[in-house]
Amino acid sequence: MSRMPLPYNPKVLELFRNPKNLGKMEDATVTAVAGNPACGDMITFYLKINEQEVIEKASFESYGCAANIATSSIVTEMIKGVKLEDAWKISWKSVREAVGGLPSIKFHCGVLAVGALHRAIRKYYKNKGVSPSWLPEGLSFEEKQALEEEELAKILEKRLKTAEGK
Amino acid sequence: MSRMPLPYNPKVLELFRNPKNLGKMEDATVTAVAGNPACGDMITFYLKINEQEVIEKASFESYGCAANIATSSIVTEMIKGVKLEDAWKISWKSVREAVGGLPSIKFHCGVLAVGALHRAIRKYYKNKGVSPSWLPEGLSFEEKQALEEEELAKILEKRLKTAEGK
Amino acid sequence: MLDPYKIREDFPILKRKINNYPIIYFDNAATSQKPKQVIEAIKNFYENHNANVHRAVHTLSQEASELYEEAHEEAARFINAKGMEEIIFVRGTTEAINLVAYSWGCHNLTKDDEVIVSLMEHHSNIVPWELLSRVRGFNVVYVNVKKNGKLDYADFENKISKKTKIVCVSHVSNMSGVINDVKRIAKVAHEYNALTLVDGAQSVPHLPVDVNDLDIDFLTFSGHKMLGPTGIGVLYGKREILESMEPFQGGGEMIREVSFNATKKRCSIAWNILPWKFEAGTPNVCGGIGLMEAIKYLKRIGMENVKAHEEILTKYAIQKMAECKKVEIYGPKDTSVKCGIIPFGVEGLSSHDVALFLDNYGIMVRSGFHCAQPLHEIFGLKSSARISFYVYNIREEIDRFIEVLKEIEQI
Amino acid sequence: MLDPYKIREDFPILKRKINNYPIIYFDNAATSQKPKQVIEAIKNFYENHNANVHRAVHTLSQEASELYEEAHEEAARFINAKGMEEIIFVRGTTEAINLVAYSWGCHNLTKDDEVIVSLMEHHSNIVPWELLSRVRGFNVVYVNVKKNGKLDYADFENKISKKTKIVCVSHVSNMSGVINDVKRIAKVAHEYNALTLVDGAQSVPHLPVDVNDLDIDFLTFSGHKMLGPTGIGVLYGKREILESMEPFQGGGEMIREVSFNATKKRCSIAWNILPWKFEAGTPNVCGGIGLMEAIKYLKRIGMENVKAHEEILTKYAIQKMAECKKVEIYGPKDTSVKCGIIPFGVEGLSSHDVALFLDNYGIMVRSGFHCAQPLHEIFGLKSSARISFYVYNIREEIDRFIEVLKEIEQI
Ligand SMILES: Cc1ncc(COP(=O)(O)O)c(C=O)c1O
Ligand SMILES: Cc1ncc(COP(=O)(O)O)c(C=O)c1O
Ligand code: FES
Ligand code: FES
Repeated sequence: MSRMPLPYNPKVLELFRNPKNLGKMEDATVTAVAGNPACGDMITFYLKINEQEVIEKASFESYGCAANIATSSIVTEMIKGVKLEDAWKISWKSVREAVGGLPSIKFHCGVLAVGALHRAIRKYYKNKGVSPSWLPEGLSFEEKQALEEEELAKILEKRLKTAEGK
Repeated sequence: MSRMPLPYNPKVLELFRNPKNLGKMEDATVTAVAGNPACGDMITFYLKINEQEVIEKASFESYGCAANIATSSIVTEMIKGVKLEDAWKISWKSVREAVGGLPSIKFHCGVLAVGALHRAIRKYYKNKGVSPSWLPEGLSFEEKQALEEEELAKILEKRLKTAEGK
Repeated sequence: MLDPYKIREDFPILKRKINNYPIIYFDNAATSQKPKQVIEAIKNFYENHNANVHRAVHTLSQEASELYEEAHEEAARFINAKGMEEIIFVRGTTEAINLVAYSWGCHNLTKDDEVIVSLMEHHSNIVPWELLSRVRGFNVVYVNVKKNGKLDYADFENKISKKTKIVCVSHVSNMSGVINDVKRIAKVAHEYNALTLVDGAQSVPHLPVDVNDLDIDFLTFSGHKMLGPTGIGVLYGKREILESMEPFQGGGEMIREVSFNATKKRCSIAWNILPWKFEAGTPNVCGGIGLMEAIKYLKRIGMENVKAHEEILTKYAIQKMAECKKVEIYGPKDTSVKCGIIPFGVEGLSSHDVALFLDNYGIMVRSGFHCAQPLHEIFGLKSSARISFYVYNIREEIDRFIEVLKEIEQI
Repeated sequence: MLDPYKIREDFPILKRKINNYPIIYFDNAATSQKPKQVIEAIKNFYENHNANVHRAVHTLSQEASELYEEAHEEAARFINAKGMEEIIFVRGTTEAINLVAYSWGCHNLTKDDEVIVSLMEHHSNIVPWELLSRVRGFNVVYVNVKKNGKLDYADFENKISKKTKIVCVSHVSNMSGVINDVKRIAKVAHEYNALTLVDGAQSVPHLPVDVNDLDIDFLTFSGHKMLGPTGIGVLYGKREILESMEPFQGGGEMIREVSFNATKKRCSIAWNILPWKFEAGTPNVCGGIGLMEAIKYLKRIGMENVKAHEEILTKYAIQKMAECKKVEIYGPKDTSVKCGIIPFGVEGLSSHDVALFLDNYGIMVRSGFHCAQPLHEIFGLKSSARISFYVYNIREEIDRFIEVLKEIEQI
């Protein structure tokens, strides 16, 4: 069989085969689930954050595709030892570059990884009841693309109520 | 301008230009209106029928097309002095032949003329309260195609009621 | 200016003969002919990119999805909408209006509300409201049309009230060609917090239409009347309104998720984003792509030029028809208030016979009431014949039409 | 037997290369490719006969109307319906089911009624009933599917009751390919005076279907899945039922008359005859004509031959896929109970990645949940990859697919 360049570059494939920080974290400070409306995939991000708002550890669980695993893996690496404020600045485009590019149909998988990160950071501050000045009130692009499980359920419930109320 | 055969044959055109028995009949025994669902046209047939159930006179009013006027004209001619039973047997196909043929898009105009005739005959017996053995209970093809004004209104009203009742 | 002689070369059907006469197609208000560019786009799609849309992973589906989305974007730009999410592809104007009636009307109209409809509407802007009113109990209030064919604006301003929830009016009448001042209507409607639905079936193909400038809430039009394929049309809606609306049809692709809840024993559903929420099931993908090509064709000509060309033809035809003694033109004759649609009658002849005789000489015109029965009643007509122009019609065709009309007067 | 090699010559898209590999199209359950005969029929219509239908007087409209009616007749014969009046052209299966839900369901279903739906339905046979149930208050009762992918007939017979008003079930599952015994289902349903709606989207293109023999009340299918154009599909309904139903959309051509009553101040409306009562507005004329050509093409092959050909391919593929160690086929593997649809997974890989890798070698397969989320839940799957065959697929394509699959297993 003639060898074709694969849709994923070697770096993505390598990260997919040997992902870093894959698995549940028992002592996480914050956990966030993010769902992908485009493909129906779901990932969970775990962050351990210290008093200085620095991410000490990060891990993820994914039932997603190679692109998702690779980008999640690289995101967890990128944010280790980083302040939340700086972690927030990571965009899905920078992640895409960090893995050496993705096929366009797989962009949303990288968005999901960053969405999960953003969601986790926001949740951390919500739990703490503070909101730092650098954290935008409106949802970031990545957050918008990555729905929380409950959020999906909420939209749904509201819909049903309106329908039933009629 | 180059001369083309017209869509109507000369006989139809002649009957259209000089129709027989066009106009209201004051002393009609029976009057029937027939509407054409295909084009929205409407004609009225007037019959004067004697004790022997013979049509003494027939006339029609039409706001229809040339085909309709021509066929109506020829029908009123065909049934003059004819017993109702025999007049009933006239079909739209025989009328179409009598006028020397019609363009296919104009078939319904001939059907309307015969429908009006059938409707008038049926009404005559209904008014009298008798129903001769040769008169079929079910509507003839031509009657079905030719709706009475009130019939249309009735269908309509029924529809509205069902809709309103819901 | 556009060059209709050059444009004609793009339309294969114009080479056809009917009864040995070259075809003269004057039934454009019913449907338009298609340029070879549109036919080629359809062929090319089926020969090279055909797949189901909504971005399955494989190449063909990616290509088809991109083309289909691009078609939405193209339609959005054409009427100056904000973007794809304001453009819902439907079968045509009729489905677009029904969609609004079902999805918006069913949930927003109740007993004491009123829906204003003009009496010059096509049946597709009357029947959905009448049907719905019988279920929901609101009133359909009809705005008069003057004997001269123009909308009675005083009557409109009289009838609109706080009860009015939506005003449904055509931009251009398909019977008389009269252009309505929908910008003015929308302004008044908004003062009463009512929405405005504009039936653009006869305007979008023939005039520049800018939803932003007109500030209307819904606009509907049909691809087949603007050089595009059959089976495709557009419902434009302001984003916020579309977002607040219930879906119309249920099925694949209009939902984000269906899952079965075993305890509740029912399926739960979450809608997809705009415009897909309103495009249930496999859409008319190729229709959308054909429509995009048609829009590109019209844009190359320029809608101002389309309008100007039709105005010239209409002026010329009206002037020439005035020379025919037995011919009567219905409605206004002033081309500053109307589009290229001319309804007429020939004394002593049924409109269907006028059409039949013209057809005999290869001239295609419509007869009947053109799905605008109420307007015919206002004009006191049982039916009418109608000619209507488009980009490929030329003066010589009108000359020939007049020649045959004069012949017909002799019958 | 059919000759797929000869048939392939009719399909221009099969000559295309993807990434320099010849295309292998295994996404037929999503949509089928189109033979040149269908593409040519579309082209020919637009180049020679294009006009609006419903028999305007002129020649083009006469021709277009005749073709469009003939298309209804052809579809009627194909499924052994009684005639054109039982065939309503819609956009596709989704619109067909929504039509029944709106026109029949809205007026015949109330609080204590039940609608039976199977859990192997495509979303388009779930969502319309769920949506309607929220407005009308009836219950949607779901019939289980066994772990082996077959419908649980005992559960069905358990759940049906006098409360059941309609049973909605697919003839063939679009995820697993399982064929349901709809004749048996209809028989049971009729014993309870319930109607039967069969979603034939995956059966009509692949098997002989005879509505008279099956004695079902509604059948729905999509043209684009059976070699026809996008934007056209069929709702078959028994005449008496269609006649008793309220119209769906309102507009031109579905009515016989609209007139304005000045005293009552409202418009009165009378419906048109079948099937036009349900085809409001300008229909997808060219779509209908393309569908007719597709049906003719399938009839020339013979539906028995189509079925036999797919059975051979399916058997072969299942046998070969069993040789792939990391590949798992979901649902039944016995080709006597299923059609040419094979859902599968590759260990350790997301279904979307399986599709992506296959696409890289020119092989088009679907991934995801194929608009059948509840069935995936039953199988305990998040998603699956799916191959599905049609008349132009050949054994060599399966060989190549297996070769690539084995490669993918190594990733
Ligand atoms: C079983 C089944 N039902 C319904 C549908 C929906 O058909 P369409 O998208 O053509 O409306 C499909 C196709 O996706 C299907 O496979
Ligand atoms: C003004 C107007 N509205 C609505 C329609 C209906 O459009 P369609 O038949 O494409 O749905 C037409 C066309 O006949 C029209 O002219
Ligand atoms: S395909 Fe779902 S995350 Fe990549
Ligand atoms: S066209 Fe109406 S009766 Fe002839």
